[in-house]
Amino acid sequence: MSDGLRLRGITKVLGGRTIVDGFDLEVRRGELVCLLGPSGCGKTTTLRIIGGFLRPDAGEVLIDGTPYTHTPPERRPTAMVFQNYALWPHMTVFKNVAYGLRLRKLPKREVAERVERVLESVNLTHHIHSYPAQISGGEQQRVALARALVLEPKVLLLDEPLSNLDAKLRVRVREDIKQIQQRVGITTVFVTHDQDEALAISDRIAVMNNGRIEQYADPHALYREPETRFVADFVGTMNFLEARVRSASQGAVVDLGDGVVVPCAAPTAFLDTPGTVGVRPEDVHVVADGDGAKARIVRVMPRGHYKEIVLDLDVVTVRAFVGMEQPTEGDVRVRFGRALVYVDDRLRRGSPSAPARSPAVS
Amino acid sequence: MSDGLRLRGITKVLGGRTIVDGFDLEVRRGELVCLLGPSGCGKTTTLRIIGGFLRPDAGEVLIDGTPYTHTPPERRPTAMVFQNYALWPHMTVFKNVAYGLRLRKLPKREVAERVERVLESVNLTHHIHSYPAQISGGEQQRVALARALVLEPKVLLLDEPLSNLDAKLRVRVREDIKQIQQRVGITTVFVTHDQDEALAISDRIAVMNNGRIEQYADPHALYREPETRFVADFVGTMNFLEARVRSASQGAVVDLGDGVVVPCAAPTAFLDTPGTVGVRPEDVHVVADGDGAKARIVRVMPRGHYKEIVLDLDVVTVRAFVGMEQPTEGDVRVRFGRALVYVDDRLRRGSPSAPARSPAVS
Amino acid sequence: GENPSAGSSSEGKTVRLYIGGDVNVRGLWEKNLIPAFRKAYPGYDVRVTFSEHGVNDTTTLAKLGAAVKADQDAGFDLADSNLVRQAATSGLLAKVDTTSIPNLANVDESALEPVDHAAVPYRGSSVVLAYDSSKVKEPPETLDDLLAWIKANPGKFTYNSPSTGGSGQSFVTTVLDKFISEEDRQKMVEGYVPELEPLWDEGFAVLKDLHPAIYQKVYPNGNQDVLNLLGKGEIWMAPVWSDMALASMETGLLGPEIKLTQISNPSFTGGAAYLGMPKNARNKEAALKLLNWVLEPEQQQTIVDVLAGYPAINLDEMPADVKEKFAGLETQNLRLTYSQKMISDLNNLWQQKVPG
Amino acid sequence: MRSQRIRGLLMVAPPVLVVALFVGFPVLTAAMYTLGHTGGPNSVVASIGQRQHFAEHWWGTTDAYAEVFASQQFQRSVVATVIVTVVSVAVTLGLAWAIGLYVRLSKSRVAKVFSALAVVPLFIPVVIASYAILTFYASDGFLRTVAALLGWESAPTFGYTMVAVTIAQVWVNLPFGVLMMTSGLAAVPDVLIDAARDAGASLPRAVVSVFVPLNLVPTVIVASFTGIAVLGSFTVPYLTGPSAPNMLGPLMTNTFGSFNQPQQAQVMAMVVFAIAAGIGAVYVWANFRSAKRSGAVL
Amino acid sequence: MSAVQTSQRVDEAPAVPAPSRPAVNVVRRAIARAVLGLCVLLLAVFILGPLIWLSLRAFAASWSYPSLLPESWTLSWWRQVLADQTLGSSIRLSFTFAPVVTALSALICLPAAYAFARFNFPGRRVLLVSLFATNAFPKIGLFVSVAGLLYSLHLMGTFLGVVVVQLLGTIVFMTWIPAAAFASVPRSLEEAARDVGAGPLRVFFTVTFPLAAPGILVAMILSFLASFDEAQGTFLVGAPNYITMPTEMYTLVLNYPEQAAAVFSILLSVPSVLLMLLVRRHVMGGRLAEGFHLR
Ligand SMILES: Nc1ncnc2c1ncn2[C@@H]1O[C@H](COP(=O)(O)OP(=O)(O)OP(=O)(O)O)[C@@H](O)[C@H]1O
Ligand SMILES: Nc1ncnc2c1ncn2[C@@H]1O[C@H](COP(=O)(O)OP(=O)(O)OP(=O)(O)O)[C@@H](O)[C@H]1O
Ligand SMILES: [Mg+2]
Ligand SMILES: [Mg+2]
Repeated sequence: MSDGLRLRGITKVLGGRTIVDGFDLEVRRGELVCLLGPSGCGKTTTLRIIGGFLRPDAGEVLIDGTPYTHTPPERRPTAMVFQNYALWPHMTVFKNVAYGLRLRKLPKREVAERVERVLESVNLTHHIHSYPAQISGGEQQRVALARALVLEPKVLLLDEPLSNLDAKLRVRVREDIKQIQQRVGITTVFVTHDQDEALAISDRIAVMNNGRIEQYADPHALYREPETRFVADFVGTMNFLEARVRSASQGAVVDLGDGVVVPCAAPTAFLDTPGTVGVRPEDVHVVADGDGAKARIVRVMPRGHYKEIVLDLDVVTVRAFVGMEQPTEGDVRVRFGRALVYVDDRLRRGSPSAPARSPAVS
Repeated sequence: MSDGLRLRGITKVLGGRTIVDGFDLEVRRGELVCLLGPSGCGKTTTLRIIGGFLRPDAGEVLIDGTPYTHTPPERRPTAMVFQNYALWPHMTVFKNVAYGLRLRKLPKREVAERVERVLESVNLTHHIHSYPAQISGGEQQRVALARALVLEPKVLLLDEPLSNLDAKLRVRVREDIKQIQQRVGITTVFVTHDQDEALAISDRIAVMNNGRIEQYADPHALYREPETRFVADFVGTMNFLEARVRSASQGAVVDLGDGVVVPCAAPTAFLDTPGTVGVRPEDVHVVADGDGAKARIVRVMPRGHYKEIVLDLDVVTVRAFVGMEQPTEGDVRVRFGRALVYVDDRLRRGSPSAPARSPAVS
Repeated sequence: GENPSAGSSSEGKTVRLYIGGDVNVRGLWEKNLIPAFRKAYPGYDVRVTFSEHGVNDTTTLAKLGAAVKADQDAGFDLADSNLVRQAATSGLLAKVDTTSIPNLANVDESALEPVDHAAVPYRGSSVVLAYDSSKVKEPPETLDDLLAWIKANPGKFTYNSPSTGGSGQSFVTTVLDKFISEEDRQKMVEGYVPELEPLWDEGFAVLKDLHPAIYQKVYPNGNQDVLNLLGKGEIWMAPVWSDMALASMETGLLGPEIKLTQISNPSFTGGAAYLGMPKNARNKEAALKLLNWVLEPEQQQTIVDVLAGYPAINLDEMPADVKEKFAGLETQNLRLTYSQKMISDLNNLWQQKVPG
Repeated sequence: MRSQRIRGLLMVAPPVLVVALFVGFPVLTAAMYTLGHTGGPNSVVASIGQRQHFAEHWWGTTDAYAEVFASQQFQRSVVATVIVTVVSVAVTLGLAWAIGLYVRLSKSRVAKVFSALAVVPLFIPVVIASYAILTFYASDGFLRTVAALLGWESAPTFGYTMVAVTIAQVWVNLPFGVLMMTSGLAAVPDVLIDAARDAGASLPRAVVSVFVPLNLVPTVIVASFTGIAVLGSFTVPYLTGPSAPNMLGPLMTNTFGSFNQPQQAQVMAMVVFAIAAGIGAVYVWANFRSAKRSGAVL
Repeated sequence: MSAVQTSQRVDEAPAVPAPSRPAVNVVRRAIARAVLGLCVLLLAVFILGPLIWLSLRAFAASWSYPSLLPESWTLSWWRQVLADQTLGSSIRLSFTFAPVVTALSALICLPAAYAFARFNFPGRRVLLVSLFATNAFPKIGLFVSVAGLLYSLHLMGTFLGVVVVQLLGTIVFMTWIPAAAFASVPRSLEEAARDVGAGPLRVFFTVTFPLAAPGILVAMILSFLASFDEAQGTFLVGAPNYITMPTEMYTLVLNYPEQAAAVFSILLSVPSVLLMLLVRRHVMGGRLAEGFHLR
């Protein structure tokens, strides 16, 4: 059970504010977990606590069962990749990577070997004697990774490692990281505020908000069933509607008021008083005609292999993702697929209670 | 014809290298055009030439027909939003926006009015007296935009205006920009290296490479029919395969060699000698069984409303975008939809020539 | 321990000599006297510390005062500088007599009065009037002539500010003396009598009156500057130290056209240069040796030759040629200048009343 | 972090103590002396000083100050000092800005020549510098020679005048000014200027509305350090200046040395100190004010 | 916004037609060039003129106003000066003091600089500024009252005493500039080193120090020059045992014929100039300026 990384009730107060607040996290050995959250929610702080750069005011850090809460960074089996890489500008790539090994008084030959091996794994051998300033951002990023990996730490920590790469590169490098991580099979905590990134590479994602975990789940679950409104909003795109959800003759419908009623295939629950209903754009089905609520297409944004369209349903506007082929002119009809019902910002599930006015079956 | 912005044969040599190379561009009045390209391809340089910060070595810049090639920036009807906003840290938001108007000796009252109006339009009135350092990145970005718009320029120039906003914000702000631009109906040139961004907001996109335009088309065309291999690679994801394309009994097939043959619904041309074939991930159709090439699923990356999967076809691996529902275990069969054929890096279209070995009909 | 100079001269055979004067004096010591002394007393040596005219004398004096008070090393065993007179009168220097310095016998008693026998006069020199004979046909003979000439030839005369050198100081003193009775003057020479300073006002008025006629209305810093101006032909006439003038003529800084003369009633001041030894000097024995040796005729001869200075001992002791060289010139009791403290005030008052 | 505090204080201690012992303490004793407390550490100086004033009350006496302030010579000297200081600061700033701006905006080879020239004085001992400048502007110096050759016989002589002093002061202080301004200006990104021009400002206008406000701190630094340096200078005015009225530096030395009035000299020192401290305060204020807003600088 | 749209344009003067423009530019450029050239010349004369003028004098046998060059040349002044043996010793002394002072200064100031840059402790700013006092009090007044102190500490006339007096002039540079240099080293670089297993000390010597070195170098250069230039204090404390170059120079400049003084000046500024050629590059970087921005 105690393999991998464990945080128990970590709390940190900085500048009078509670930045991390009773934080529990459990990362299995070899797992890649993302800390995902808006700027300022305490991701970096948490990571720095794991790395030993900050002492928590409460709680403990365990790695493979041993407590490291008060160990200084240099004596922790963790390795960190910093947001701006933090490569030492006065050392060559080789020296940067070798630094840690040298400290450990390994024979020169072994140092050289291991450095070369790790540089190979991030294929940078050709830059072994360049200085950080002479190589591109993506390469620097990989050097930083190599520097962390060469020590074969038990836990790898990455703080927004991709944020200064450009769009194209960001996608490529994140896959490299994932591959290497899988190959080495190292326990990894990855901080990012880009949900796309998180979804793409994580085994599990911990969505953070104000120093607490909102939800901790695997990408699919997180996207499909965001437990809280915050998560639903932060991860992916979501249409939030103030509406009631009731069952009608043709099945469940989302009632937006003013007589706008949208058929809904799968609501998570019924709502007899207006509440928040979340519908993913891909769950907004747009058809030329047939039954469904009338809607007008206001704007179309090509997104490559699919289109994002904005629909006007009189009372609200909703976004939908549709295939490229889908015609996108004039009036259409709209149906919902899954709809997530939130009551006081938490997802409500379970056997839809019959709407109030129809007599409940007792 | 001569409305809007026109660049004719712009060439610029910097530090001995030709950064912009015989560049022609024509932007209709009120149109939003993206300059899209990898880092270092000359986007900023081009923009600075339009803005008047650089004199081209050859070619001319026309706005609504008048030549401005040698006019200094202060006398051009252009307004630029710089990559890092370039707000003046010692002036309040109001002062920043009012600066240009003040220079024009407008009466205080009018200045105040116009500043307030424009700040409203980017809804920042509440920050009117804050200093740039006191407001968030997204807000700074909007101030920069307001500062440019308040002068009612004929041409609006934006240099990667979103690159230092975080993922979530980037998407929101880019839509704001698009909306404002449409409302004001101002001719706009938008520099970015994020193809997602370009696709989402452009009327037309000019893909740049080494200071030249590779393709100039609207987002849909650009994504569907990338004229060159570079564009195909840079815009969206693309599987490139070294293969032949021939017609077989069941129709056209992509022949990857070693007996791996993938049925293909719509190749742009036939290839009797191995060439480059590009297939979009969404055109890789994955079915549990039925006819198609055998493939193994190597990796699955949830991308929110769809999944990206990596398939191993023995000779190559290809990526495919599939819906969430699609089962993604074990062996599957693969068919291609559209396939783009590139011969010496240019798209080949038109009536598929019959493969060489079957006797040609004369 | 913590004082290297003490350590280095622990055997007491090295005399540390502080010179506060013009470079020629230093030259005299380093190039002539010291080598000779070394020869005369093998194993003995002299190390020189040179301080440019005026500027550091008082700080050195402060140092001396403090050192004697705290019975610490003042940093020198002998001093050749204007500060000696005041140091002597403020009782910081060791008394000297014929028992400690036999040769003192040949020195005129009057020369020991102003320093209450706490210092040894070892040479004399006086300020003279130097003029460019090619421009000035008949040089002034009295002070009045001089003053008249200065007014008549504006911009052709200057003197260094009294705080920066003896020659200018002498000129100022001489002008002041014009209006002061002999006994008052005597008081000023012997002691510190601030109450008499008002007597100077008339003199200062005269000097102020000269100001417009002074070369560029600036008073150079130090005796040498004046000589430079003279050498470059910028000015035609100036008060200079006899010894420095003669020395410069040898180096060629002053051309042959420059001639020297002494004016009368009153004449420029001059006086003996004194060597003084701190009460608690580290190397007394060696210092006394040097003092006695300097007063021997040969050394006096050297001084006369090198510095064109006056001997400090009776001419009768000197060889014949020297005797008649100074025939007529008063070499023993020259017109002494004021006591150091009076000079300090004089500098101050001049600074306030004359320039600018 | 308490440990950090203590470590910090310990590491900072040595220089602070040195300054406290060898500057703080002497300054205090000097202050005491000016108030007529001639005992203790002042006894030595007092023992040989002339025209001293002795404490009458427990806190001392202001007679020394009264005397000094009353003296015409002092007043004239103060005026001279202040004028020279103000002028040389102004000129130094002007030059530093001009050179700095040019270097910032052109980046050409000429620019390199400029900045290279400007730092030379940093490496020349002040004594030599003063002497060289004295001869250069002397009555037979380069300036008058050239003038004479051009037929202007009666060209003014700067040597031994406050003009020479000012020139020398500028000469000596220019390097610091230029170094400060160049790097201060270098810290302002090009885009800020571009943005201003884009908004319709001519280059000069852009400079005024962007460079100037963003370089107030460097400017203040140059002004204050030059000012303080000039105020306390001795060598330059002593060598190149007139006999009187000259700056306080030489007067102080004369008063102390030639006039043998240490107490009065220290009074003057106190006056200079007061002015310098005033300037220093401005400098500190400017810095910390900007440090507060420093988040505001791109 | 649409409202903004309607209000009339206040913008651009019509653009100057393209072709005519270059011609204008050529003329403008030419004029600009000329002006610029003049400025360079003036600055050169202002800065270098005096030095050159002085060095000419060192070779002048006779040189009478008004002539741009001496009428006749000679080396006699050089012979005269070089014969003077005190010169050598004073040069030697200067070159022992300056390095010693710089080293000592570095020894006591660098730790402080680091603390100022990295730690946050009560009174940090006050202390940082208090060092500034050394600049604010006029040296003359200071040295006078220092003398008494040095006596009671038995430092008068000792090597150490001189070192102390010269040290005072270097403290501000040695603390402020390195402090800025240290502060400019990103903490993350240090943390990265801690992370891979280096202890605080090692981190300092392998990462922080090398990266701050340029700034420290500048500080050392300035300190060197400062103690090299110090004259009054050195004389007061050092005489008679320690007479350094500048001290010597006061005397010489004032008491020798101009030509000789010129020779001295040249001889004595040779080391400084050499130093300049060596280190100008470093001093020109922004390092110095950074130091004077208090944070
Ligand atoms: N040393 C500190 N003193 C006071 N507040 C601090 C300190 N360090 C961080 N904070 C505050 O803690 C909050 C969380 O900081 P942190 O860097 O962990 O956020 P983050 O999630 O990493 O944000 P980002 O995504 O922008 O990096 C921020 O509001 C920050 O202002
Ligand atoms: N002043 C200059 N001198 C020499 N080369 C320059 C200069 N300015 C830009 N370049 C070069 O011109 C090329 C294009 O620069 P530019 O900034 O236009 O690229 P870009 O497309 O904007 O790249 P990015 O997306 O990174 O901004 C770069 O390789 C750059 O190094
Ligand atoms: Mg962070
Ligand atoms: Mg760019």
